[in-house]
Amino acid sequence: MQISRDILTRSYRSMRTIRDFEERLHVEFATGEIPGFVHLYCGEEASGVGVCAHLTDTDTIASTHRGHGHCIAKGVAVEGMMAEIYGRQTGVCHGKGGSMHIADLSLGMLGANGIVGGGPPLICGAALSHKLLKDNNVAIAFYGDGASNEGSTLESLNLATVWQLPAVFVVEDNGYGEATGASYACAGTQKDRAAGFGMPYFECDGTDFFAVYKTAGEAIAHARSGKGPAMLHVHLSRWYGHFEGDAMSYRADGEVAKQRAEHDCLVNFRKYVSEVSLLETSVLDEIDADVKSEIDAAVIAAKAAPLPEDADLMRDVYVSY
Amino acid sequence: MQISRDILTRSYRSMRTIRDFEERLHVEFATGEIPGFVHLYCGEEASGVGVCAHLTDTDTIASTHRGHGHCIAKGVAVEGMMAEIYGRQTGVCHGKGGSMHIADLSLGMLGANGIVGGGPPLICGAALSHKLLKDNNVAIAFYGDGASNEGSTLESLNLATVWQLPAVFVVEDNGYGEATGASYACAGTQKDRAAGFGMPYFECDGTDFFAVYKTAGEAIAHARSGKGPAMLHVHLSRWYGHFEGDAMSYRADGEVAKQRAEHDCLVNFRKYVSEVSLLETSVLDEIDADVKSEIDAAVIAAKAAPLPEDADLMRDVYVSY
Amino acid sequence: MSKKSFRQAINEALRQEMRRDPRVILMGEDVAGGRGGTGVKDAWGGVLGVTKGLQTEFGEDRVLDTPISEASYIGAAAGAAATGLRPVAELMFVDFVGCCLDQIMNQAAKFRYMFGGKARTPLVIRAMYGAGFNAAAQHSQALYPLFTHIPGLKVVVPSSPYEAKGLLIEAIRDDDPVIFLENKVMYDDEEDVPDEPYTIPFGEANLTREGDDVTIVAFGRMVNFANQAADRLEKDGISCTVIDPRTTSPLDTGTILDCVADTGRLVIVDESSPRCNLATDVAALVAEEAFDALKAPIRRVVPPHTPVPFSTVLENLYMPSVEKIEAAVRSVAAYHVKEEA
Amino acid sequence: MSKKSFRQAINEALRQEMRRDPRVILMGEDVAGGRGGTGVKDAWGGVLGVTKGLQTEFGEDRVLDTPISEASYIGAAAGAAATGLRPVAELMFVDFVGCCLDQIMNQAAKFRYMFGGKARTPLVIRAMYGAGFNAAAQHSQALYPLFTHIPGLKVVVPSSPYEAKGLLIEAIRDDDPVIFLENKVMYDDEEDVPDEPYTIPFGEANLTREGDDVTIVAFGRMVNFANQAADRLEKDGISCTVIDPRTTSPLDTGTILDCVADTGRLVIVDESSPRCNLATDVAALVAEEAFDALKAPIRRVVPPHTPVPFSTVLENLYMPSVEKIEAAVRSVAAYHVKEEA
Ligand SMILES: Cc1ncc(C[n+]2csc(CCOP(=O)(O)OP(=O)(O)O)c2C)c(N)n1
Ligand SMILES: Cc1ncc(C[n+]2csc(CCOP(=O)(O)OP(=O)(O)O)c2C)c(N)n1
Ligand SMILES: [Mg+2]
Ligand SMILES: [Mg+2]
Repeated sequence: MQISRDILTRSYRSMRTIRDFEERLHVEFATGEIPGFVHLYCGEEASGVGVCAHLTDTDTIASTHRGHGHCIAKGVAVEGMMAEIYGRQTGVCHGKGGSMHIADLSLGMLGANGIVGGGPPLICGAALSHKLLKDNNVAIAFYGDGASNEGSTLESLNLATVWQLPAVFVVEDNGYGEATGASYACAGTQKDRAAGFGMPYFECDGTDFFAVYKTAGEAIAHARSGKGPAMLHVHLSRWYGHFEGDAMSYRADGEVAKQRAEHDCLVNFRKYVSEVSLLETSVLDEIDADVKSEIDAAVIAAKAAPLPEDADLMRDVYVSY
Repeated sequence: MQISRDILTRSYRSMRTIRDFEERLHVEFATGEIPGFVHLYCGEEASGVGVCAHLTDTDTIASTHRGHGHCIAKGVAVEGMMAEIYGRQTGVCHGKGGSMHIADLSLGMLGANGIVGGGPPLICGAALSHKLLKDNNVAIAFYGDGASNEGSTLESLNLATVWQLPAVFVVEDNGYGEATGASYACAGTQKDRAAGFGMPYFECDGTDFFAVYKTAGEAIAHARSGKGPAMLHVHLSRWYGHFEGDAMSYRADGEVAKQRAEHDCLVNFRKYVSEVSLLETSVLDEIDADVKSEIDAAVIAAKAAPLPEDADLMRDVYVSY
Repeated sequence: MSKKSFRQAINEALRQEMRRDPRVILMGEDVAGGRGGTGVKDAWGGVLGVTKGLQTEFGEDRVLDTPISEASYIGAAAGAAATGLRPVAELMFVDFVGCCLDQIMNQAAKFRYMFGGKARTPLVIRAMYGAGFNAAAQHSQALYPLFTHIPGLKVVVPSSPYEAKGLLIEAIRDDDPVIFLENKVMYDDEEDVPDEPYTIPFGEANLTREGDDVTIVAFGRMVNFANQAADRLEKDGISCTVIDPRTTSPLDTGTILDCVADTGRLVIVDESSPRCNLATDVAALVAEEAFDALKAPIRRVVPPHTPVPFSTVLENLYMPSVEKIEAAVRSVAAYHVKEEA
Repeated sequence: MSKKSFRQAINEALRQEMRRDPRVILMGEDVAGGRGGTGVKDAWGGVLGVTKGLQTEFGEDRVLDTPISEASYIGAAAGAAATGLRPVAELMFVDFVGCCLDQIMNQAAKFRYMFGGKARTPLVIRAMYGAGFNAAAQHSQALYPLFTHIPGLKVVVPSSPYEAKGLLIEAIRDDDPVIFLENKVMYDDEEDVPDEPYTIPFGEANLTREGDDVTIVAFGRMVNFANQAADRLEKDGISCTVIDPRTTSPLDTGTILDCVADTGRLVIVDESSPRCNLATDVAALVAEEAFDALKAPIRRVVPPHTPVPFSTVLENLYMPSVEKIEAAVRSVAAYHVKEEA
């Protein structure tokens, strides 16, 4: 597997940014200052980043309620995201959307989504645009193991094959939908479902950036080549509760601790790149420091940013009305 | 395969009743006297009858827009059905439902359904009732190849396995959903979908009563034994348009004629039972004559039956309000 | 200009817009028909033939038959609209919105607001609505109140072939999600319709006639019923203004209030289920903003709170009718405020 | 009798009915939680803990966690209801109705009518609704107008813990499909609630206070806002009747009309989107049937026609408030019909 230094450093930076962003949100949420629901992506960084490493701004992704990681991986500015989560006018959505609705269409980021299964149909549409506009782009639907049981998701798998769309369906399988295990809620296998809807199936360890990068590369190449959609099944674990405030009593003691200890994508990335001498530790340290101050700055800026104004309430319901 | 004389004669009678009922509707519809949409089951008789031969009145089925055959197979009275289709007060639904909504819950017939994919979720519920009430009954969802792409259907396959329900999902695959071929609209295979949702898959020629009877028996036995749901994929052909009035230009000339000539379930049933001396031709002829007069009588009665009264409009919206 | 049916007017609007703009595409179940079949292509052109011939002219890439899976293809239309195409998706019967409401209500309608103005979703969803076809409870609903209730959607209920063509072209050129509802009983209605493309703006009501005594607001097919009632009433010296709002969202509240200010009497005709429908919406508007002008109770001619029955006798009883409108207008025209008020 | 929260009142109603009738079952996403997990069972008891402990008491057969697939399990609840069980299905956020509307609108609600009276569907669907939680556009809708619009459904919007318990027990014992909507901001509200089971009949409004000047009709959480506004107004000598209809379908039209006949002035408070909502519904009723009694325009206190915004400042601006109600009541109380009318 060939992987450029540029992609390596950008990917590491993305993963580190997500990690710090989320860990910081976890702390800030506890202060009570952040409104609404917040779902953290911590522990799953290698998935969003490994997939998006193959994409440009003109490829499209759709995300989920657990969207911060996908947004950062696709290049959405951290400062605007933080401000959005704090409900500020300077947020990417001017404080109208919040954590669950961060979007930036100019970067091909079609939105986090508060509706489980909301994204896959939209991605069929984005892929159709790419196909008909012949722009050689692909569209990627991220969704969870829980979302893999929604009718909208399942229908989309079928539609994508019927229309031979340049789409990839990335099942981020962290083993839980809220407090319910995938072993209970998902009958059969994702692999057989892919076959049931006529598309090739790829699978990888989602805590290993290099595994994701390689496998996603294959799935995306398949879709981009015009051969129709593919499914990419990524095995993962989330490190925090379903949303902030969830005590995770449905998970055995030590389950998360073990993940953190043994399957930390950042630790393993660092270990691997220095073992095979792909990147120097100093470069990584520099990124770490950089990211740290970026996140600090984002939080400070968000807290200081102006709130929306009264007139914002009525703005942007329609283009014209 | 063991099959009692009683089941044989009842099944033949059911198939013949469906055939005559439908052929007669085809004729009557052309006169303009029958209101609304009518979807004929002609050619598919062996499926509904072969499945329902394993059921009693306390087992439950849910049907589709193409529901007359399932109703008759489950024992709904032909006279009431005909009156319903004519919009009469004496109809099984007092003229409120029409062809697409014939139901008789006292016979475990949970309704034809105007919504494609409407039945499978309901059947999960009926199966849940059977499971919790421990009555040893099963619940059967009939649906088409077209309906096999609806999210509600796909979700139901998953739910039925998750809950280990005594349900059978019978895909009546006649190759078309309206004017669109299943080869276009259904990606992958039904078999892989069954696997994708963790249930065993059975398949048979739906124009051969004995094949359906045998395979449905296995699928239903599986469900009834408490081992969870099963899928039964029945290969069929419909002989008339999607609904009355459809010229079927999307089917090659001769496609239906060939089916009629070679895969008429009634002709083949007669041939087989006399070849292997299971039933005498005279018995079958008697049934044919009987059914003919039953249908004649039903049409005459329906035409003569009273229309609903004004007060019926407001009746039965609620049990109480 | 030539006589065209409602069906032809819609077909022509689609055809002309597809010729004009390559980003306009069509999708839906059997909008062409014949894919995967053994016979001819473009076999149906929609279940009632409204989109006939469009796949033949524009090809399979731009006129896309879909599997029977409304959530995915309506959602796909929304996603395509947000990423550069201008899809017109057909839902066939509006009753099927039960299978895809999320993609309309929570996705397409809300993108722009949730995303702080950063999305544009030029999506049209066409569907047929209404009773009178013996199609029974699951194929006869009107449901425009449901869409009207949802901020972010525009809702169009054309009342004639001329209106249908102009409003559909407007809908396709509009940058917001538009629900375009066609009364299934009207497809064969004919009138003179210009051959060239034209648009009718949203939110501007049409007065099909002006009168002094009673204002009638009616939607879609009910406009015709109202006009017929007005004809009959005229003979007895009761003159009516008939307002066709054309779009329920946006609603031309100005015109309604102006007319009520003139006549002081209002009848609303709405074929949708009576609770929280357009008749209540217009009545509330007037009772709040034109209260002073009102000389009589606001009467609604609406169906009862029941599903749509199958049998013709019951369906006729269910529907608003010219007679019921006439009676309602007579009653408000004859009304005089009680002394003590 | 003891102080109970809205959450506890609902939990108690469910528990008591499940004890009474073995056919009563619960289903929904994480109504228990922990199935298939490595930790404890009954881990959540609903996303906000409302059904906590019920699986522990009644077992996995009667408290069923579901996959995330609303169409299938809401449909399953309908199918189970039609075949002998009495399911209470939880939809979590009412906004998710977009994923399962068909099974509610075209199946459960219509069975009885379509089947000529031959079905009974004793189904309860519980869901939380409302803004005020910074849950943004897809998790803050009210949507009861949508259900109210659909014949065949009953719709309940309890305004307090006491109301919630009695109305939920009534809903479970009712033989028709009932949509039971819980305002998510109210779960921690407390009041005295009897320990034993009791029912509150549908379609009978509750007058939380009686006054001479203005009638206020308010729904769900808005009843509390209306009462607070009435308290303040009382001090200035404006006395209000506050009507809590409890159920929007059936609606106690008699009580509303009677009260308006007394006061002649009406304000309606409804937190749902303003078009075709309950405020329009009640206004239309009164403008038609109590016209003579009306001494002022009917004022509606409702949100604007926008999705629910995320940021607290905007969400507050969006919501009806005690201040807005007060202002509306003052304006109608001060209103005098113009001379010329
Ligand atoms: C249609 C719908 N149903 C239910 C929910 C509530 N909900 C939010 S996230 C979630 C779990 C999703 O699980 P999964 O897809 O595995 O994603 P994960 O949270 O594990 O990333 C649920 C049930 C929702 N938002 N939308
Ligand atoms: C939700 C929904 N979508 C579309 C339709 C329109 N429709 C009625 S029957 C039908 C085709 C169904 O095909 P299939 O399931 O194969 O059954 P068949 O007609 O072949 O028996 C369609 C699209 C519908 N009734 N409901
Ligand atoms: Mg998950
Ligand atoms: Mg078929």
